[in-house]
Amino acid sequence: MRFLSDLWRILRNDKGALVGGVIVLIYGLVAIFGPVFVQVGDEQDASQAYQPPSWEHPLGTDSLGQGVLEQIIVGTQPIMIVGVMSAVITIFIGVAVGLLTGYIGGVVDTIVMRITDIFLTIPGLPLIIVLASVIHTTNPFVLACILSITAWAGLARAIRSQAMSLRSSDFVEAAQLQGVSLGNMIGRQLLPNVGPYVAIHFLLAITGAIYASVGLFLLGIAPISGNNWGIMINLAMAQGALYTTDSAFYLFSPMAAIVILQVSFVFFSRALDSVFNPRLRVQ
Amino acid sequence: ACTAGTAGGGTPGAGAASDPTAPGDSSKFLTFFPCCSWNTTWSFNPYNVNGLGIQNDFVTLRLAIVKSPSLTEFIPQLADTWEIVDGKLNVHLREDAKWQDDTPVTSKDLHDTAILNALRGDGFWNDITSVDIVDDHTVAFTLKEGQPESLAKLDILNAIRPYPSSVYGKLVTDELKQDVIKYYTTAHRDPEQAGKLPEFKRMSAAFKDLAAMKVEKLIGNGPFQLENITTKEAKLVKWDGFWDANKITFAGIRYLNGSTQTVYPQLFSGNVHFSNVYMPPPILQRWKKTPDSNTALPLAFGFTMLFNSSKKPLDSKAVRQALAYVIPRQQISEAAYGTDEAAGGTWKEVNTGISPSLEAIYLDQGKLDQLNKYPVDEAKATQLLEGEGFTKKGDQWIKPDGEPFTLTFIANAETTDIVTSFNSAAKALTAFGIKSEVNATSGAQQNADQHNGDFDIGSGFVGGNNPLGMYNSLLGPGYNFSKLGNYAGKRGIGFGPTKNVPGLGEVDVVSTIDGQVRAIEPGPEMNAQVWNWAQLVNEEVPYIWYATKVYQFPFSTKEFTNWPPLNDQNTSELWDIIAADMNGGVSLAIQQGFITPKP
Amino acid sequence: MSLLEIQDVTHTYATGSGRPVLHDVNLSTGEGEIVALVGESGCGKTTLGRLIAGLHEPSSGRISFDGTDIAGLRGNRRRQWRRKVQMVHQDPYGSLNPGLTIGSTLAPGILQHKLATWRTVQPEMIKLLQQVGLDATPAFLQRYPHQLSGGQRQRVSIARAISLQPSLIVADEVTSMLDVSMRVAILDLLLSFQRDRGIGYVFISHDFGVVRYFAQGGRIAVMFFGYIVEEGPVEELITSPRHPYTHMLLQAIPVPDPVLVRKRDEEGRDPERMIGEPATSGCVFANRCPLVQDVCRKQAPALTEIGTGHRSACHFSDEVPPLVHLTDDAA
Amino acid sequence: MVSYVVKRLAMSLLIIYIVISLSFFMIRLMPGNPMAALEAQLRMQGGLSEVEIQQRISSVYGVTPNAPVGEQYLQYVWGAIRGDLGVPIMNPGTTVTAVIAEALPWTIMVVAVSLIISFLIGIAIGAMMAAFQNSRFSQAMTFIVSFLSAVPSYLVAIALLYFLTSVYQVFPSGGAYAVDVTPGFNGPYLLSVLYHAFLPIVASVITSFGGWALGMKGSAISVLGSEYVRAAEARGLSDRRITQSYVGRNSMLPMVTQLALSIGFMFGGSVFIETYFQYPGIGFYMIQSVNQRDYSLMMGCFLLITVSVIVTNLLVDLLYPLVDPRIANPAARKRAVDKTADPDQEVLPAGGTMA
Amino acid sequence: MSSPVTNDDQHLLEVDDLTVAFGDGPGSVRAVENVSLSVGAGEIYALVGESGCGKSTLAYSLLQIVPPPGQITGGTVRFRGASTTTMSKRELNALRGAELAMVFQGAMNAFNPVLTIGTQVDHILQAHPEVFADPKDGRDYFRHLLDLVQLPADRIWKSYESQLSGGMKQRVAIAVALLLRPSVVILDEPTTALDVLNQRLVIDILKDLHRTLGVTIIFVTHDLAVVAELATRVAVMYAGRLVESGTVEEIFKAGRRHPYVEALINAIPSVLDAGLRVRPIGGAVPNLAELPGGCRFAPRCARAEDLCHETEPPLLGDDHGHLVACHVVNRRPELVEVSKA
Ligand SMILES: Nc1ncnc2c1ncn2[C@@H]1O[C@H](COP(=O)(O)OP(=O)(O)OP(=O)(O)O)[C@@H](O)[C@H]1O
Ligand SMILES: Nc1ncnc2c1ncn2[C@@H]1O[C@H](COP(=O)(O)OP(=O)(O)OP(=O)(O)O)[C@@H](O)[C@H]1O
Ligand SMILES: [Mg+2]
Ligand SMILES: [Mg+2]
Ligand code: NI
Repeated sequence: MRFLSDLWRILRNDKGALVGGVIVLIYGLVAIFGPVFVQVGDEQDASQAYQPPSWEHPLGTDSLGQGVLEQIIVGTQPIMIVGVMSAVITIFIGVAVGLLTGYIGGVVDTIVMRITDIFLTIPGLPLIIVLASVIHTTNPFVLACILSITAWAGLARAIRSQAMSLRSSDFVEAAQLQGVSLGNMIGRQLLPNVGPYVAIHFLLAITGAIYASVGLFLLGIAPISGNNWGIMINLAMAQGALYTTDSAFYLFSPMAAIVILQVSFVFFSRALDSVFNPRLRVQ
Repeated sequence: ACTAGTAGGGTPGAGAASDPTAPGDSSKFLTFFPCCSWNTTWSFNPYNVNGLGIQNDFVTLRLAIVKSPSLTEFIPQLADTWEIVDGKLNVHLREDAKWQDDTPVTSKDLHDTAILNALRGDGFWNDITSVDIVDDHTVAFTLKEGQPESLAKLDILNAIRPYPSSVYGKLVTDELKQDVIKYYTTAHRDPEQAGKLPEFKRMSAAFKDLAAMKVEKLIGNGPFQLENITTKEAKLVKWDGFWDANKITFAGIRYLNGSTQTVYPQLFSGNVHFSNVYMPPPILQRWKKTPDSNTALPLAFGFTMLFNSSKKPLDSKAVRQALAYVIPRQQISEAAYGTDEAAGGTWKEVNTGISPSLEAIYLDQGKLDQLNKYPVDEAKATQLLEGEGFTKKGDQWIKPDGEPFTLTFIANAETTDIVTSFNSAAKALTAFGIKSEVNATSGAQQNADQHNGDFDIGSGFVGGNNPLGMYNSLLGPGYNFSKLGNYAGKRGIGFGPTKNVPGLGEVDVVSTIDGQVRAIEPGPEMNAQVWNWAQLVNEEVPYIWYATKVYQFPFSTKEFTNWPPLNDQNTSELWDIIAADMNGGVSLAIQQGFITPKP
Repeated sequence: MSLLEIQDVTHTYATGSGRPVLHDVNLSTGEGEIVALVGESGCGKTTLGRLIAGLHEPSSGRISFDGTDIAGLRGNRRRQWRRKVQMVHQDPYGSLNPGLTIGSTLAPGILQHKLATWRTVQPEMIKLLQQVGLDATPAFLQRYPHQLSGGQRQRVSIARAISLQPSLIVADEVTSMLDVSMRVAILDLLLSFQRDRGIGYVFISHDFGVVRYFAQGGRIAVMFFGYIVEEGPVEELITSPRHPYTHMLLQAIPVPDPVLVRKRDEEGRDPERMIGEPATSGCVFANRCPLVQDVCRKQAPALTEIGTGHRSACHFSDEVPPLVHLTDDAA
Repeated sequence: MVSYVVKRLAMSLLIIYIVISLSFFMIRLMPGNPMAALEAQLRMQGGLSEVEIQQRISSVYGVTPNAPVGEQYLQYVWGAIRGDLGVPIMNPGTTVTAVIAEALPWTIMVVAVSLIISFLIGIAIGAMMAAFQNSRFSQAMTFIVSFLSAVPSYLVAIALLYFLTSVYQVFPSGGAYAVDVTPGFNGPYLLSVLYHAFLPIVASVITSFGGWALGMKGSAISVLGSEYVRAAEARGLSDRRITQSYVGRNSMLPMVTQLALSIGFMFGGSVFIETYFQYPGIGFYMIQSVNQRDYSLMMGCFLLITVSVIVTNLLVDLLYPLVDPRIANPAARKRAVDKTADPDQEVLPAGGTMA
Repeated sequence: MSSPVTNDDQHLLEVDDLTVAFGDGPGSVRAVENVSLSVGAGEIYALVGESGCGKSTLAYSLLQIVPPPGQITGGTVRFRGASTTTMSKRELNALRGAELAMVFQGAMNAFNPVLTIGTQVDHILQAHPEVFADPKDGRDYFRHLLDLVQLPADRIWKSYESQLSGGMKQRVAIAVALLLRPSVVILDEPTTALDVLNQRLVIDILKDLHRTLGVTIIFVTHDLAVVAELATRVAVMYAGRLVESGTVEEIFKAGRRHPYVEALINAIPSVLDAGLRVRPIGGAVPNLAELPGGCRFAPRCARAEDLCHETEPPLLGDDHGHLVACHVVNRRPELVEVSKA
């Protein structure tokens, strides 16, 4: 496929993006297979607490004497699930609303766009905090829904304006003249043309969702239950890790995990951007 | 008889309190970081629902401070003498006490405060029927019929913190006083009827006005005056009008506020001289290595895990006992507190449901030995569960209804030690085949969940000096099938309407323990009742005492010296008071000339 | 009977300035006939073309196809009509979806109208490509538009239009974006469909040379700011225009012959009249008309028959001067 | 223009109204209502009987839980319109409005200062990256800037706390000013305010200037490649003139548009920053009230954040024609903004979808 | 002017063996290859060719503003004898606008959208104080130019680019180019995007300006009809190379003519007749990256011989300076009468 070969060509030239892509891939694999290979054991030994890195525990141990690395690996999945799920919801709603309103136009468009405006204006993070504090949930799907509460609106607007310009583009008109079905129109004519934007936005939506969800765990607004990076940082902070060097690994490892993932996503999305964006491709 | 407390604790000789030969730098400020942060001060009105952290014993004194763990001995503060005559507690205020606007503290201040406290519903009104001015410095509290005297003293002397009548007194009228008296005399007989009285409505209206009063300036009567306050810190400066001002050898207190962790670096650097925050093991390690560091370890309190015994399958005694055999209490305690000497030493076995220090006072060793110790014993647990129809499929226990047996702990995310312990307990349960996890939320959320019965295993804090009070806090109306309020009828911990309590027979647990705590003074009766409840808790396992926490008081001798002296247990009478009553104890120590700048 | 009948069509864009873009336009074309629309930029040619193709509904007036008003068509009959009128756009780069292969561009319409089945659609498409003179291989169907030259793309667009076997094609400046060298080939291709299949065209252009080449034997309608000001047979209209606007347009055309250029320039022109806003009352062309008289300001001339099949909307259609360089230099 | 302003105002009012309604329903109708939380808190304080607890709650708040919801709703909305958002559940001695009035200036100060600083730094760096395109500097800077903009602000806050308040105790770990100064217009106070605001500002600047830099770079590169710049060169204009009036100005315009959008994002991010630095702004109180389930204060803070964002957006919208004279009609600008929403134009900060 | 200036009217602007390449290495494209031209003062010089054959690139290189990654890799451009290829930035700036002015292809984007036309004119006046000592004179002159291009001066002065129609912008751009009384104006496709009437207006205006101001005009187009209308001399390009140049009469009437030019003329349907002689040119312009060997037009040329496919034909001229690069034509000069059938 053209896309893949272009992507590969770009990645070969843009080392940052390549590294980013590889890291994202690794995280993905860790999220999927990590829990199969690594478990945070139920056996515990308080005398092993807050150990510095060692062969047995490459990133040291936490308050229960359990390996930080293991927890980071196991904590990848819940974070990625919420991030991806939220991004899927965001993208789905954003694209559906954007394409339909942009293509159909008229009263539907006016009404839906007013609603979108409202979501666009209300600052996202505070709303998420308010909702998360009221809807206490450990269910990743519900959490993902909360995280996408306003994120879709910006996408919907952008997609809508693209759909609107596509609607008046010659090739869409030509397809209309061919009498193609609405499904073909949206699925084949419009969607592929907003595809690049959607793909990039998908990655950024994941980073956005991870940013917000980790934030919720850090602030203690999302229930601390199970194991993920936000919870790890929260616990480490609460145990005073900010103020001793003894448990610095316990605190900074999950932070590093987040930063590396976020940065990789951004670098990788830059490559996608160049694949899709002829102007940048020239450079 | 006037039971004026004797000043000071420990061995005053060791201190240099009254030794004027080595004065320190009197311009120094003591930096004090108490563990629990206060909320922003929007008004200095103490009648806001939220207790104001800053209305404390440095600025505004109480009548007297109770010693610890005694329930009957007091150290005078604003009141210098008190006695009970003809069913009346006559409290005499110090003649040399002054408000910080230089007006004297009089009986009117105390009287008005008592009336206003009635609007707020302060506990001492359960003990009295009236309050009257006797003379300029004496106020008489008329005790209700049959009221145990020592409990009344505790409620009145240790709890009332008089506020200046010049500020709040304008709300006190004769009618209001009559309403209060009428309401409480009715309430003593029949609380529900009292709630319907027109007097009650008027009191409510008055309280609303009182709570809404905006007070811009804090006028106290203690050794320190509030000079400035931000979200981070309150600056208290020494007030020269205080009667014992000459014993105070430094310029003031920086009373810090903030999340507990922010104290650590300041402790290590010696910027904070004193605190009572929880120090997790790594912090403790570092503290011990810090120069001039000291840790006092007075008195213990405890943490318990509470079972929702109205929810299947935890409603079964056998299941609760099985859990007690599985949860490695020592291990989970050490996970949170470590085994370090500076953390209070090793783990303590508790099977009675009250703290070891109270066990020592109210129960004898013979009795303690009779109780089941619930050692970790998976075989026992298996046997108990199988007896209840549980089966084990693979690694997982299956309930009689065919569902897997899983449990969720809830905890306040800010109390990391509890979260850590619960995590540890959950792992042990999971390893045993009961898949468990911890759900940590805000404290308020956790509370609401526990009261609504939306939990499997919750957490409870047990402290104080009254053993019956300890039982009451977990088995009494606070958590149980309450008949009143928003939680009326909701499930909580504890037991259903009645239960067979050893020595008491089939009784309503909630009202029985609640009544006892108000009616039984220290003495043989108290000892007997404690034993009854201890047996109940031991057998029924409504909660598990899993950690005996000793207070850690890190203090630095880098800039201040002459801390209250410690015995070889690293404790002393004054430290015990500090443990039970942080601000009161520290204030006392300073007033007595302890804690002085280094020369 | 005429195939397409436009009656009193007025159109205003909802998003536009509010001024009608078309005023009481009347036009008709018969089966296999070519009607060319010419006029300056913004006069409404494309708009009229889009109305004919059914991409917009006229604000008022009636467009009927094969005798029935297209606004009233529903269901199957609408689908039938949809198939019959197609359009080829100006921009060969914009009219093909860059994300779709040639095959997926062509197939949906054919399948939608059941002109082929899943099985037969590929041979059908290859046949189409052959007809428009493209490399008719299955591999070509897999190509993307960006892999084709402008001329090839325009051929694909034409293939798409004829794939539904239409009887009328609206061709909107189909050659203006193409290189000079390719234009004639495209025009010839379109003409071949007229010859072989009787497809009629509404041919939009502002290049009289192209119009004269393409619409031989057909008619020209000259538009000015939403009005049809003159309409007539191609040769007659070009050689002896009967509306001053048509005259002005023809005179403005650059001629690729330096000798003729000099000759025509002697006629002289008034640059100020070549541009400018239309009049709001009376004859729309009054502001720019060299023949303007008082009556023109007061009364709008109707589009009246002035010869067989020749109509002009001018009070002084007889006074329009002859075009020196177009008429008498044939020798 | 006038009708646009009216429309815009109406829309803003509508959103405010919706947020007010949202507040009401959250406060009143959510499971485990705030009174229950308060009750629990009072019970934990001990010493109060159940009757007394009820008594206190009903007397302090005048809560009449039995009044019809519709009536309560109207009361709340009417109150909110007059600026009366009730009293904080945990602090009835004051009003939500008073708390907010105290907190808002701090937030606005930090948000405004960090926005301006990060905008200026970002624009400068972005312009340099565009000017020295393909140079080492530009490559290195692109990396640094993409990196920083991808790092969540709260992690930066944690790192700053770790290094600058704990390991090296250079800055205070919280508060808006020290207790030793008297608030007012005096030197020590102002210095103390700056000193305390430093870390919060640095934390948000570090994470947000990168977005500006990247946006500016993209914008400047596209302007540099535009015809009119080459036309200006062809007319012999000096480099300085071209840089200032042609490249600089035109590439700044989309950035200015973004500025409005980013205000909401900055307000959101301030929640984290204020919480970690215990900075007494709206975000700090919001999280505090969330943790205490003080719904009335929480929703008050939320309402205020929303209103601030709406008002700033409105102002930016109305003032925009001054910056971009092409568009006297802001509606036209809206269309322009919609158009520029294509991926290569957009500034994408980390968590950009939250904006 | 600091550079040595000759007043040789015959050689106002000389292009010598110019090559412009985009990119370097194997993927590079030579958009202009070994092109030599000479423009005399007062001429109207047309550059003709199909899309992509390098006309704009050549025009840009006259002002040394080839957009990156393009760069002049060989040859020189001399203005009044001074080589612009070796000039400093400062000297170039003095030259640009004041002596050599350019109107870009698609004048739509030639103005800064956020500045008024007036401001931009002021910028130009400030950049060249030597032309109008008093900027007011400059403004007045601009007004006069606007009059000449049939535009209302007051309105235009205050307008933004977005408030002008395409035809207006094209004319404003021409006026701006003439502002500093340059000796040469280069116009890239000044009529392409315009409709008949606007095109006519621009043509007439250019003729007018040429006559009244005596300015030398170089314009780029692919429309031979416009060439016939305007030009005095013509250069025809094909795929980066010059294939023919001469006076407009020579091009349209001459006997010795490049087959490409001939095909081009024959491919245009003209309003002059019903199109009987019109013949399309087969094939397409080659991609510059994959040029055929030999003559670049050979694959499409009806008269191509074996030689044409092997070696590139040299550009040969007769004594009038009529140059043609074709093996066939140069060998057997035969008269081909081009006129209406
Ligand atoms: N979608 C639209 N919305 C609003 N106004 C429009 C729209 N399309 C065209 N117009 C306006 O309608 C008028 C006629 O436009 P149209 O495209 O039909 O002209 P045209 O004759 O095809 O011009 P050209 O030769 O430039 O293609 C113009 O003034 C144009 O601005
Ligand atoms: N920025 C660029 N990068 C690479 N190649 C370019 C660039 N610009 C132009 N070219 C190449 O240079 C060749 C000549 O381009 P130029 O714009 O000069 O042609 P032109 O004759 O002006 O065409 P048109 O009539 O379309 O304007 C083109 O074939 C193109 O491939
Ligand atoms: Mg058109
Ligand atoms: Mg060009
Ligand atoms: Ni976005």
